[in-house]
Amino acid sequence: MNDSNGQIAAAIAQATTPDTETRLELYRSMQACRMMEQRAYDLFMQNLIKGTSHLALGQEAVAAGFGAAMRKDDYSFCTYRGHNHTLVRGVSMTGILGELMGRECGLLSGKGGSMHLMSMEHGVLGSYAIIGAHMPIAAGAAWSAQYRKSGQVAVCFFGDGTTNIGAFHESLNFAAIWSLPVVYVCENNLYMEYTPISQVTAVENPAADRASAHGLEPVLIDGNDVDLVFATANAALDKARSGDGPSLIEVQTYRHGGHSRADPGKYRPDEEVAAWMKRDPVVTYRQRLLDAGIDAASLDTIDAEVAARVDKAEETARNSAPPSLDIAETDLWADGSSSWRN
Amino acid sequence: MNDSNGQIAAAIAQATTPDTETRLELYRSMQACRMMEQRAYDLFMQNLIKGTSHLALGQEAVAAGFGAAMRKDDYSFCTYRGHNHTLVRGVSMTGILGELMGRECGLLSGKGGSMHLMSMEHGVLGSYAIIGAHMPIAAGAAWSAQYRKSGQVAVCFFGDGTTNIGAFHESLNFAAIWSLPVVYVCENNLYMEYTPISQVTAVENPAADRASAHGLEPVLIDGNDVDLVFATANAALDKARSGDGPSLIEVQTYRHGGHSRADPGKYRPDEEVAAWMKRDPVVTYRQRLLDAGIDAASLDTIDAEVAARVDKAEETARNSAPPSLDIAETDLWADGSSSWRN
Amino acid sequence: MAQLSYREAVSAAIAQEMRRDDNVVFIGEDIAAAGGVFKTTEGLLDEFGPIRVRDTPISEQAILGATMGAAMTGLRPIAEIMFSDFFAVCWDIVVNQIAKTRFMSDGQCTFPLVIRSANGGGARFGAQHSQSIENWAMAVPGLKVVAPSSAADVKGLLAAAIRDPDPVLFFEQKSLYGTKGDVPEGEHVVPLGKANVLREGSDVTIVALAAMVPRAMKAADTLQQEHGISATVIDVRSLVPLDTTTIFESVSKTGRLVTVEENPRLCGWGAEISSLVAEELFWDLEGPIVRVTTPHCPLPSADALEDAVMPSAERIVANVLKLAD
Amino acid sequence: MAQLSYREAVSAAIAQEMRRDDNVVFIGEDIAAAGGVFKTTEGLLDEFGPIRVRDTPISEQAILGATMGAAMTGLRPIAEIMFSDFFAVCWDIVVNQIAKTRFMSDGQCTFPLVIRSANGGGARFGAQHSQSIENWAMAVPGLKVVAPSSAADVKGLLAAAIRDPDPVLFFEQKSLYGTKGDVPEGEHVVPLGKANVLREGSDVTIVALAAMVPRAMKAADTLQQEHGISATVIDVRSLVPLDTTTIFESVSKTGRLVTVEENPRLCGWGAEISSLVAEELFWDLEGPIVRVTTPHCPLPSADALEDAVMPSAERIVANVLKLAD
Ligand SMILES: Cc1ncc(C[n+]2csc(CCOP(=O)(O)OP(=O)(O)O)c2C)c(N)n1
Ligand SMILES: Cc1ncc(C[n+]2csc(CCOP(=O)(O)OP(=O)(O)O)c2C)c(N)n1
Ligand SMILES: [Mg+2]
Ligand SMILES: [Mg+2]
Repeated sequence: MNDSNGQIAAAIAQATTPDTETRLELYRSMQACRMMEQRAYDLFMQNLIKGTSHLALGQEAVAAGFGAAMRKDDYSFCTYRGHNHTLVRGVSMTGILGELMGRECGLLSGKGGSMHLMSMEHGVLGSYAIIGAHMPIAAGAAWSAQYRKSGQVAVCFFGDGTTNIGAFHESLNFAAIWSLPVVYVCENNLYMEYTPISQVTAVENPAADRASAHGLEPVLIDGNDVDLVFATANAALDKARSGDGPSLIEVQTYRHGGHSRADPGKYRPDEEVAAWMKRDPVVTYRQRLLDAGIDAASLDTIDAEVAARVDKAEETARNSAPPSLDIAETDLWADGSSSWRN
Repeated sequence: MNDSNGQIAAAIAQATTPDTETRLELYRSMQACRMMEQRAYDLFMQNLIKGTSHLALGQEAVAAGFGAAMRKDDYSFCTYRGHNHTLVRGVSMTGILGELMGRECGLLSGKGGSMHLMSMEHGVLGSYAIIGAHMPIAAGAAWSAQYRKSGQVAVCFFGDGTTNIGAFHESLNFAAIWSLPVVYVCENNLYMEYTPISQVTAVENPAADRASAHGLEPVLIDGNDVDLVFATANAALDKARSGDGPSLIEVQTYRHGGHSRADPGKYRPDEEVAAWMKRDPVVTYRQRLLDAGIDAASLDTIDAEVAARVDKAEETARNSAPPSLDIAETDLWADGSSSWRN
Repeated sequence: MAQLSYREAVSAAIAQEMRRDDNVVFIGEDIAAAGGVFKTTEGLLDEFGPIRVRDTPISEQAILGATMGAAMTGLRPIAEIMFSDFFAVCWDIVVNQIAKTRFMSDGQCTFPLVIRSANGGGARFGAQHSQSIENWAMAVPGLKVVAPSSAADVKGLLAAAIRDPDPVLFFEQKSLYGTKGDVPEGEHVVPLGKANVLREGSDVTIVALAAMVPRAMKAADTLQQEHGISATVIDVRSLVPLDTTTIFESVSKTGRLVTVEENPRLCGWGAEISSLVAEELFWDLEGPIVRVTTPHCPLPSADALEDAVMPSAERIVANVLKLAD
Repeated sequence: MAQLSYREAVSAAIAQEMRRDDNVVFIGEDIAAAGGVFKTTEGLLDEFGPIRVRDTPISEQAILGATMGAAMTGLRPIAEIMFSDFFAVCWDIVVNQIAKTRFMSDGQCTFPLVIRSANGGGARFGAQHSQSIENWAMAVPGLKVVAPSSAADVKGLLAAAIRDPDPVLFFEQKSLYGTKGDVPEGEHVVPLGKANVLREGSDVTIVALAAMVPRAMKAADTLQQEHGISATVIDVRSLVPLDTTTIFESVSKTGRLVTVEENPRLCGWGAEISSLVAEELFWDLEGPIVRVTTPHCPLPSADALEDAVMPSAERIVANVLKLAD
């Protein structure tokens, strides 16, 4: 049942550069994430998004790489920092921005909010805002896929800080002993909220150094390199789909902004921020594509298309009404009601 | 802050055989555990102990070895299978048997029961019956000792099955990053209740193979060899006391009976039971002492003294009244009451 | 009619539903090979095999998380939490995830799952293995809450819980496992949300749940025989959905209400029913509403002490008499 | 008097008590260097240093376990659970360990600890960051439960909680953090278990807690000005210990009781107070007891929806008027 044998490392080593079409799609996907999140930021500033919200600016390569590798019917589970992971599955941008703004057109009609994006029809099985909670739920979806022999894989995204909560370990052990088709992706962005992860973690690589505790192969990659993320995702998805069980993948990345709306991120050393800004996954990938001979015009076209899409989504969401108060108490139960008495 | 450097292994390698006086005390301590637990078993059979109870017959070397190594003011935390761990700290046998029988003379006047033995004055900070829960509590006692610079160490006993619950991992990471003076002792007796631990665990050695996940040295020893347990306990206690932080020690042992009162333990292969009975810690230690030239008479005397002590304890407990009903609702609050209103 | 124990009715219900629907699967600690620590699940592994009936590690968050994930992707899982006290180690999955996700998702997904657990006192297990937590569950929007008092109801209500499209917490009272009763032969399903009027009287309505039901019945006998007081006894059966219709009908008739609950005093289901009646049926009341509960304390372990704190038939009688004064 | 915000009163209380007693220590996620995600603990690290004010990993069980272990060995720890919804991931330590151990041990140990948490809705944070769980806490024997409504009470009650020898769950309502109020200069301690009569009236008693208190006061104004109804408003302040004396005195006088609570409908503290009154003060009542609550649903995220479900001054007025019919 255990697998510390380097299956994923071997597959990555053998992976070839994606074809141009795929690379353009990866680029488009990252740009869509980038521009949508930037727009979300602007909408906060205009107080059109209330409450809180957690942007994944700077972490686009992870969502884009996995999104491109996943089968349409695979499942994804993400956190409150889950706008990108939701978008890359094909969910409407209007639905996402509308939900952030609490409008009728929102993905959940305003009942969920920024931290809880979900779209069952796209296999987006939810965004969860309690640290670690979605990890065993993802195992459950994988268990169900295994039971139904559907060939689906569940992919579960979470942060470095999540590796210190109990549910992380329970889930990995559980997935390992049942050989579940689930891929756990730890996005190590160096911080759990405002606290450097190194200050509260007994090992250097919070996920990778814990893989062996559950019989898993340690996998640690540059999460700002979308080609590498894509190759790694393919390897882990293939492994899961062929019955070889779960993977735990730590990707190293960085968020460009603060933890959430309220946070200017001032606790981060200037040099650290500067170093990571140089590794911006969108900017560096654009350069890589140019270096590979792709012409700037194609990339500019993508940028323009994405920008137009974001504008359109914002406009639609802005023009959408607040949700009808009739839905405030519906859909607690399968019958659509919330009635607890006769 | 991390320590995978073999400090404990090195200390064990250098340990010398305990002197004869210590060895006789280790023997006496194991016999006391053995005979008390056997008596507890008899008392169940006579229905003088109600509810449930979990005996540690066969695991005596662990409690005895640690008990002998601990300082009087050190703290111990154990589980529902904690009669031995309580006894070795100097707690009265009458108090223990009385508590199992629900009598006035019980350690907790019958309010706690078999699963909750505790004696603050002996540093026995409790027996906990929710798997894993006492592990962070032990970290807290260690944190307090560190804060107060008292030089005390907390020792926390638990089973193999406990390594799969979240609190296990949270506690180890927490203890490691704060360098807390706490020693975690996993008594691997091969079963979590009726289920073989190997069937539900992704690694072979449920505790030792997880040590590195929290920057700790993997330590795996024969838990039926009381000299070895004693040496290991000394090493880990010294390490904690000198500020070098926590340890996680996996000791391999076996329970002679079932999980609890209700369980005849029939799921265990006959050969397995037979092999482990040959490694009975009390019987083998007796032989080792004889081989080392200690005369049988001294050991027989100890046996007789312990037997008399158990008889006395049983008699006193039998003659003790049931607790006064006046205490049924007392001592919820520090003022002795349980009043929630004025 | 077959005579089954409350314990046997558990596996009878699960087997009935597993035969009927391949999507019903069952996981928990020691539920498969060992047949459950209370022997409630014996025979299931043999009949349904290790893919459908599966032992887990001691990882309650993983057990219930997996149950949730399976339920939202097409299965109908049943999970066992061995003792209800252990819900505290996986409470997040229950209250923040399972209970809220359908609502938050605007109805995109359903959670047809059941979590069974041994609840309550009387077995001398001490404070961490004896608590009644049906009121914890009732307080959480999004959970259905069932607690049977007889073997027939165990079978029928558990079957209904498994078929129900919503999450059901199913509390088996551990001191009732050995009790026996008639259970209808063949398929047996009792709808959730219907209280059971066990005895009709005219002077007072006694509302009880699980282990308190036989005690309330005994109290009603004593009241009738020794005091000439005629009591209705209602077994609430399910706290959510709550059959206020049946309870209100009876209280309107008798004008007096006594609730008998095992959970600790504060914020129990008795308080909920009492305050519902105090709000909606106030003018029908002929006297104070009395709650009989375990005091607001953990349960002590020694038999004498445990018996002293849990509501007894005698205490119920005394409270009704106080009311009749 | 100093003007402090509800937020500032938190650090003021902790600082006051840390200066007074070296055994007071404080741990939680992002409470030290960052000064708390709600900026409630700014300045504490600077004044008391990293040994006494300490950031932790995301390990709520470890945080509260450590708090318990420290309390039973001589310290007076304060822990923060960032949002009260997160109690669900460490509920076992609270309810099975901290709450039960003194009782089980026959009084051998005490647990002088405080767990602070941001509770309640109104901040558009969605269902997993908005719940009110004061009723969960009240239902557990062995926990004291406090929820202040003003800056002065934050300071005084938190100070008292820290000095208290028993475990106190201290719920700060997150939508009140920005509100300001007068706080006495110098040492300020408000004893636990004393309700605060904020306004005396003769027609009805309105009992409220935390964020519901200002709404109840507003409702009382409207009732007086627009309907000539004179209401007493009582801020319960602490659910355990509960000041039944003050509440009962008022209800005896007015004959009418309305409770206003933020927690979901079923088994809330309102039900507890209602049923206490229905049992002990029945003959003084002149009409039904009315509970105003959030419906039995999770909280939706969108502002319009969240406002629609939480009790408002208007809803309180409407309920009192219903009662006066
Ligand atoms: C159980 C729990 N504890 C604390 C929090 C508050 N919280 C929200 S995000 C966060 C930091 C998470 O860090 P990480 O896992 O690294 O994810 P990131 O935010 O960096 O993506 C914390 C502590 C929570 N949501 N749930
Ligand atoms: C949270 C929790 N889950 C389940 C149980 C039930 N239970 C009691 S003992 C036990 C097995 C524990 O196995 P192990 O840790 O190996 O200790 P051992 O009994 O072998 O000493 C289980 C599952 C419990 N007490 N607490
Ligand atoms: Mg992070
Ligand atoms: Mg074991």
